[in-house]
Amino acid sequence: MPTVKIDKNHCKGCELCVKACPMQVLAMSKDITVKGYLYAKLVDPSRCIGCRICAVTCPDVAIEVHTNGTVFALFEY
Amino acid sequence: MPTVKIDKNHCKGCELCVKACPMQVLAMSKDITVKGYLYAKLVDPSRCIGCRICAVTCPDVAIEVHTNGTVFALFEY
Amino acid sequence: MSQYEVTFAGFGGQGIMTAGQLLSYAGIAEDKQVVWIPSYGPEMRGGTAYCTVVVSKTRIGSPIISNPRCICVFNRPSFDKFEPMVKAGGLLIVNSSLINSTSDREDIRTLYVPANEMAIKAGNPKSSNIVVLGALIGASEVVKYDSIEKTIEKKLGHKKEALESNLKVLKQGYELGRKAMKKKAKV
Amino acid sequence: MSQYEVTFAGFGGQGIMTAGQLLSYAGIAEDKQVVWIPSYGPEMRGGTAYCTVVVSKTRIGSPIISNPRCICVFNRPSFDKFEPMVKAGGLLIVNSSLINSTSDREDIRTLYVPANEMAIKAGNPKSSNIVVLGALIGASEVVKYDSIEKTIEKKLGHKKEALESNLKVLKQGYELGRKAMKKKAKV
Amino acid sequence: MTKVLMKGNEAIAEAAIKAGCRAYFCYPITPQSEVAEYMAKRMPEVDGVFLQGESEVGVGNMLFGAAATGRRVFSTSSSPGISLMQESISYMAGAQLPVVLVNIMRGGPGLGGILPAQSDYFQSVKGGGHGDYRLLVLAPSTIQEAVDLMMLSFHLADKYRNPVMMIGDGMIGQMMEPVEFPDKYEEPPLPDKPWALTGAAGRKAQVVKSLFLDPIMLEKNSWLLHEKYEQMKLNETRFELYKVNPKNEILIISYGTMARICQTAIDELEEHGISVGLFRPVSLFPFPEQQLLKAATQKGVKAVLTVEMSTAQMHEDVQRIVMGKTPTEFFGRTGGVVPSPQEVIDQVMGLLDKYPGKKKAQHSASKSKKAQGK
Amino acid sequence: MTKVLMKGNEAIAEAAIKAGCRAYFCYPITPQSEVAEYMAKRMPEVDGVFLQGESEVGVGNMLFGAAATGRRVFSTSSSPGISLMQESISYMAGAQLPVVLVNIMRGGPGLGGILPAQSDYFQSVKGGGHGDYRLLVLAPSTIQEAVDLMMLSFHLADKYRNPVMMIGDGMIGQMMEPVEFPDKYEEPPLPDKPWALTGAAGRKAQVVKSLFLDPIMLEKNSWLLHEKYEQMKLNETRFELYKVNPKNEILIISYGTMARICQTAIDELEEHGISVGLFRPVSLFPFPEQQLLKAATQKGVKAVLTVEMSTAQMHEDVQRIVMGKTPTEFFGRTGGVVPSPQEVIDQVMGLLDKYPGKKKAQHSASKSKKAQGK
Amino acid sequence: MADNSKTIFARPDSMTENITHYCPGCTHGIIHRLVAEALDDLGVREKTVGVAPVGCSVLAYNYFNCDFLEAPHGRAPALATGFKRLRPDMIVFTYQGDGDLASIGGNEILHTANRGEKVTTIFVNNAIYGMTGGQMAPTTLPGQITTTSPAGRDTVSTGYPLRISELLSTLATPSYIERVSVHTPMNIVKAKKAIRRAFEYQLEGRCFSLVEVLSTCPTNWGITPGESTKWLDENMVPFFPLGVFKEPENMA
Amino acid sequence: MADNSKTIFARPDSMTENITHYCPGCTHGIIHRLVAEALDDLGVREKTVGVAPVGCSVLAYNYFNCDFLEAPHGRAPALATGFKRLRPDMIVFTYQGDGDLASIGGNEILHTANRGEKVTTIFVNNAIYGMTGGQMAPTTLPGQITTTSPAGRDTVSTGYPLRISELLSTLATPSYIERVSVHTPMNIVKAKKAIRRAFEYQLEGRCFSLVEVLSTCPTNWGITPGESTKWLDENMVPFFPLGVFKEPENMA
Ligand SMILES: Cc1ncc(C[n+]2csc(CCOP(=O)(O)OP(=O)(O)O)c2C)c(N)n1
Ligand SMILES: Cc1ncc(C[n+]2csc(CCOP(=O)(O)OP(=O)(O)O)c2C)c(N)n1
Ligand code: SF4
Ligand code: SF4
Ligand code: SF4
Ligand code: SF4
Ligand code: SF4
Ligand code: SF4
Ligand SMILES: [Mg+2]
Ligand SMILES: [Mg+2]
Repeated sequence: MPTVKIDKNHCKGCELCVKACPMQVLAMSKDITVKGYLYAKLVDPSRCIGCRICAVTCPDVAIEVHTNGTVFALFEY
Repeated sequence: MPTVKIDKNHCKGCELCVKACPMQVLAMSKDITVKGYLYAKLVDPSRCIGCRICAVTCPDVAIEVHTNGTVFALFEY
Repeated sequence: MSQYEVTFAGFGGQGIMTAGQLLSYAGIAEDKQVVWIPSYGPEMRGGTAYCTVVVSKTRIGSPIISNPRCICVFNRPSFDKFEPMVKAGGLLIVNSSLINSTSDREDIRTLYVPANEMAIKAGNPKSSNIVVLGALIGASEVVKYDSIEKTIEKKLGHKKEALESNLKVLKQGYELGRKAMKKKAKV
Repeated sequence: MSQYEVTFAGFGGQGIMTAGQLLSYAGIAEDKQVVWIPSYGPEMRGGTAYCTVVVSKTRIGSPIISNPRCICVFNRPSFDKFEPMVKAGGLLIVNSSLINSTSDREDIRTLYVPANEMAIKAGNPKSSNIVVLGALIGASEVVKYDSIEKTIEKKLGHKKEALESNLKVLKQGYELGRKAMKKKAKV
Repeated sequence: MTKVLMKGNEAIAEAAIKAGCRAYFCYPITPQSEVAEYMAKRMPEVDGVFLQGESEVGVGNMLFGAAATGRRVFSTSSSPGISLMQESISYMAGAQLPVVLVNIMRGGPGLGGILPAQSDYFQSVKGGGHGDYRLLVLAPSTIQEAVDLMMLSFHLADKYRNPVMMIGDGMIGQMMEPVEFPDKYEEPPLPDKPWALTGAAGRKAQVVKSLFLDPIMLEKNSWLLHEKYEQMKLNETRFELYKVNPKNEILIISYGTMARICQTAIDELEEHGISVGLFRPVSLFPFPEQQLLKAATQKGVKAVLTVEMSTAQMHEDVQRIVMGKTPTEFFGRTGGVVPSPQEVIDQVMGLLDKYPGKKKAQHSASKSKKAQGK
Repeated sequence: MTKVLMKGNEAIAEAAIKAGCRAYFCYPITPQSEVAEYMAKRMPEVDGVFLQGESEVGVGNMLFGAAATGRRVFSTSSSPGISLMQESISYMAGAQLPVVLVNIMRGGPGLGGILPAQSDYFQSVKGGGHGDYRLLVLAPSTIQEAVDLMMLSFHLADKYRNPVMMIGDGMIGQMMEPVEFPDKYEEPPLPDKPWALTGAAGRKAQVVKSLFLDPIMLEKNSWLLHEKYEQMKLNETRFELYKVNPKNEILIISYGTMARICQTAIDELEEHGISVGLFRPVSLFPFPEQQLLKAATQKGVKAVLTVEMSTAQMHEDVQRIVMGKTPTEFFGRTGGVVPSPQEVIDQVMGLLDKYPGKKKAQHSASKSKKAQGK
Repeated sequence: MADNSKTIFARPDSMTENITHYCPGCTHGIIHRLVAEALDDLGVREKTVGVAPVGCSVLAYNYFNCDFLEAPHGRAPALATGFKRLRPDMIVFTYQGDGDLASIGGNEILHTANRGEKVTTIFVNNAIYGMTGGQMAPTTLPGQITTTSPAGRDTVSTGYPLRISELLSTLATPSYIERVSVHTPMNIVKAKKAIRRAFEYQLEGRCFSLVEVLSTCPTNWGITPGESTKWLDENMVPFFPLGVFKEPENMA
Repeated sequence: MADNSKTIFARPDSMTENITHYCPGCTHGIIHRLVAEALDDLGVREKTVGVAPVGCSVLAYNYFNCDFLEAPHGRAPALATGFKRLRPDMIVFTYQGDGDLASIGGNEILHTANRGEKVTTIFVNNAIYGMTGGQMAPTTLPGQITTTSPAGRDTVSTGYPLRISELLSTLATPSYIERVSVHTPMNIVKAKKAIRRAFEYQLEGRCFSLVEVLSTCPTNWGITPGESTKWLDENMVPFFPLGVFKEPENMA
């Protein structure tokens, strides 16, 4: 199952990943980071297809994508 | 009859007018100006058709063209 | 009190600069000398922004104040950075809505103001800076209440509702400040 | 003669700079101190070009010489410009092929050399500068005849015919110079 | 005339407009970009020209062209930008054009930082460009003075047909103080500008240039400039004395906002019975030489202390002027670090130790560890 | 080592190559274009880089990039071109890069003329760019010295990781003198260049920069530079004395070819029984301060005369250093006018009139009308 | 995570772990990553030198794991030229904003491209001066409000936006020039390819290469990161069309 | 001459009587005359300011009968911008060589054109640095020998000649751009028309205008004036084709 790991430390809460995820896996937190940002988090991890769109979109390289099985590679990267 | 007047003072002896004149009216002098240049002079004034090609070509505006009759205007200027 | 210095510090967007400027205008209205100086440079990108206001009856020398008499901190990083810098005998005003730390210093006075809560209650969540400003004036009398009230009317008067709530929280802050000072004075 | 200064002046193309450089090399060959300095700047566009050579047994101070001991003029404008600048007691060499003026100065020696004619006669019309150089050395002994001959062999030796004619006119110029000096000496 | 609270950069911009300037060229740079932003709004309101150029090289030369019209023209920048203008500044000085420039200095060299510094003294006062020329250099210490000197700059530029540069550290640009503007800027009469290029109608064609191929003419131009600089020395030295009096033990020399910090230090020292005077040059070129010498050689003065936000630049002028008649000492911070009054106090205390001569039992103003340790 | 007759510009170019420089960037400008033309031919022969840039702004920055490789890099220009390099020079000084520059000075300000001048002293010695930095500045008076100092420049640049500038008036570029080159340029050992950018292989990535957003770091960098300049003052002052001795009535201070002209004047004065010494600084920064002070305060010296081809620039340093202990006087021509020995003689005679003190019956060296008229 | 888990997206080696100083949602960060990925892919990190501009990316050297030079404003191409001429064996790239490259540095980029220096330029066009607080850039769109065009850019008095890719494509000297964008995932993928290709051309010693990347500046545009990508798409892309403008094969 | 004689060619009023410092046969002189004739024709001499460059035409002000500014090398367009912005009622032109305009002054001309300044530029392209003694210019032809390209311009290390008219024609801002030559009488006639038209556009306040004029430098090319016109025709014209590149009507 593909998994996405978001580094709260790097996240600046821009919401681009949330908007980009085709599977609505992500949403913004209610609480803030030390820097004062809301951060992206997984709300429905099971829906993740490992497409990497969120990671590709993140300006702060806060997202890693892992898998141990099939992924839906929507594009070559 | 068209006439050409060459200002020896301005002439630097580049020979461009001599080469340009379609009627071989001009040639270079044998003696030099105070600045040390051979200069252009009329050798066959009667052949001049007042076409102004020499004057147009002269980089030193050393040539004036006058006429009191018809001229062969090879171009509008 | 021939010269008084106040530093306002917090996140961008908390009205830090405005608070300082309002205080400056009030000072001018009282015919005092005034300098307002912002932080700029690397701090700006670092999250905390601050400005300092000097109000004085006489010509102001240094516009840069290492240890102001009063510091108003609006968020946690500012508390950490500025708490040690208050001049001995001076005043630290803490926005207790966002800062749950307290100062250990015994050589200064401290005043905890739940500025965001008070602002929200007054129906103008953006006015936490005015709450603190009121408290500052109540506790320090750096300018007269009247002067700051008039300044706010003049500078923020274009939006009627906002003005009303601003004046309201100003008053509340002021009372808080005055009360606290009286209490301390008793000690 | 611990220091001798020569200015060569004329039109561009008359070999002015080369004459100066050849003299400089000859000076170096004699283990003397040498400076060669050209004119540059507005003069260059004005028609006359000149260079000055200082040859000295001791360290050379000023490279700029207001009144050189010897001036060789190759054309009319140079004559006009430089004739007054020869140092009192000095020497003026005039290329009489192109200059039909003579100097009125009584405090200097003058030498008229039909350099172009001699050069043409020797079959190398471009060698008028060498004629004058020869004359200069004949009349002044600023360097030894030997030194200049060797220099010319070395520097202009790549073209055999040219070299021969150059050496020929050098000699002719030299003799002319020497003779003239002897004559003067008799006076 | 009413008092308004204004940011230095904006006050400078408004003052230029008040002085009749209707042409401003700029390239953005911190910490002076607010001048440009203010002008972008204001110039169209007064039918003036606002133009952001492609670079400071471009801007310096736009200024050059604009000044040739004879109108009042203006630009502002900060340290690296001013370096890029050096060629054009030298040209404008050579061509005798009145232009006004402001340098809101930041820490250097190179990209450095953007915090306040005074390390462009040499560049502005000695001439960062090539050739024999000088700028008339003014250094305000308050926003009101920045306004006043700004207006004066336009006057002096016209009076001497010479570029005038006002320099201030970042604080001058960034801080707000109440300022008053005159309703109408009054200035003494100025000569006409027959040199301005207005078209060769009814007169001969003329040229604005710094080229003199004939060295005699070029030298003439240089001595003519020199003569103007001598005139400036006679007429345009400006300075301020603060608590300079016969009791002074130390004389501080400092300019711009740094001088205000020294002032605070002096006040505190006074409370502790130590008399220190402040000599604040307002014109850096021409430098108030005689006046400084006089203050520095007052009888009781044990040492002269230059305080600058640099590693010692004006100090060289102080040394030249004081000629060793009183010991000259230096204290500076640089790179955007602004010394505190306490640091200045410590320096003064150190000097009183170094140059005793007088009892100083009552001296106890120093609070720093360093000074206490002594 | 054999003597060759060479034009200054070409000798400078060859000396750079001898010193191991294999990268030269330029933009043509009179009177130094021959350096570029020589390099265009020579660099390919030694597998070096020759590149004509689009402008001096470009060239200054190409040099910056090239220096970051750790190799020896070089550029030459003349006054206006040097003005355009001020920003990059300030950056390179801030980033501590060893680069070598030559300024073959011409008359300014502005376009000025192309004849010899020394009016870029301030620019080179005080720093035409922004911020606290200095160039190490050398000034040769002969072509041989130009060659020697040229090679030394590369050494010193590496030794101090600082830009070095050699300045000469147009004569240094244009005249020919016999010169000797060493077969192999020998120099004392130099430290490694771990700061050079060679790729982050087997080490951490590193950066060459002049940016320090934290003012504390920027200040640290500035004091570090300052410390280097103090080291230079200790180790790198260079000067020459000519006929400096206890009999001197006047001491002339002059540098570059101007000093040679003074030398001729001094020789002539000596013939007339007037003893004048010449102090010729070879390093203009660091300036040989103590040595000058010593020479200037010799007992018999009535006045010190600075002679420059400018309207007085080095003279300010002379005044600063001599501190009024001996009267300081100035004589200069500028804009491309080169003073003659006679003019210098006249000046000296004038000073002997102005500062009598000693009999001068035997003095009769002056031939100029002005002096005779007195 | 299970043992047989595979990382299919992670921070490239050529990037450091440092948190950038860029504003939330600023696409400078994406472009940094794409460059770093290209260096990783080609295995050239250890022989690469980047040249940082003056602009928001002035601190780029903090985020890349390769050697860096910090250039004066606009002059990165000149530094790159100087460096590369001495070290043709190394890979040199500049990373520049639109103020830096298209305004003050116009002459340096023009001549660097025209000389055909074997360096790569990443040109980040966000139609504004980010670092100095939102002044007009040569690439600012007609009508766009900035602090120095408070009434919107007026083409009558300041002309039209400068199209650098189009401009440089007219040069006779061979080069590779492409304009891409990073405002959608698909564009990011294309941008990555372009950037890699640019480095490949350099690695082969073939030509100068430049990739213009349309980028957002939410802070100075005054809108959210999400709105910014939309604004870019609707306003910038029409004026700055995406695509390959020049290949070294086709000489102009 | 008879009383009824008519002058059909004479020195234009806008030129002085001064003998130029140009070398024999240098076509700078022709171009000067064409500009002067245009000023005469349009009757604008008295409200015109020329901006001289640094280059052989640095002394242009000695030869024109109108006001002049002498600019730093390459910066004439910036001076022209500054002047014209304050005096839109006047006519402003720059006269620049190829070193001046295309090398050091590349950014000034690019941005002046792109802002659409209402000024006229006469760009004299002689493929070399005349004044400084024949160094390579950005417009020097491949293989052409100059003092700084002693082996001939090598396109591998210095790229191809810069074609300014082509380059500036790609700008979106309206302008008039034409390339002409003065190496034959017929070309001179065409050049005259182009120059007049350029001034007309300015007079109408319509756009920036630039006329690139191919010109000779017999001195630094090392051939006679006659050979020079031939060399220009055979070498320059093929690389720098003549014609109108842009009219204000056609926006790029
Ligand atoms: C010579 C000089 N001029 C001006 C500046 C100020 N400055 C810093 S960054 C910048 C512009 C940045 O804009 P851009 O290049 O578009 O980069 P962005 O911040 O948008 O990424 C300017 C003008 C400077 N540092 N140096
Ligand atoms: C800043 C600066 N750099 C260099 C020069 C030297 N310089 C004078 S003219 C010139 C080039 C002239 O060439 P071009 O512009 O083609 O004009 P041309 O003489 O060929 O007509 C140069 C490099 C200068 N005066 N100023
Ligand atoms: S990998 Fe794809 S599906 Fe999974 S969270 Fe990211 S964008 Fe959504
Ligand atoms: S894109 Fe990155 S920085 Fe933005 S919210 Fe998502 S994880 Fe955070
Ligand atoms: S006018 Fe024509 S025909 Fe007469 S001389 Fe001139 S070119 Fe020859
Ligand atoms: S074209 Fe003019 S300068 Fe040339 S030879 Fe003829 S008259 Fe003389
Ligand atoms: S100011 Fe703009 S370009 Fe700069 S970091 Fe913020 S969003 Fe990015
Ligand atoms: S050098 Fe060339 S361009 Fe200059 S005047 Fe002579 S021929 Fe004309
Ligand atoms: Mg940008
Ligand atoms: Mg040319």
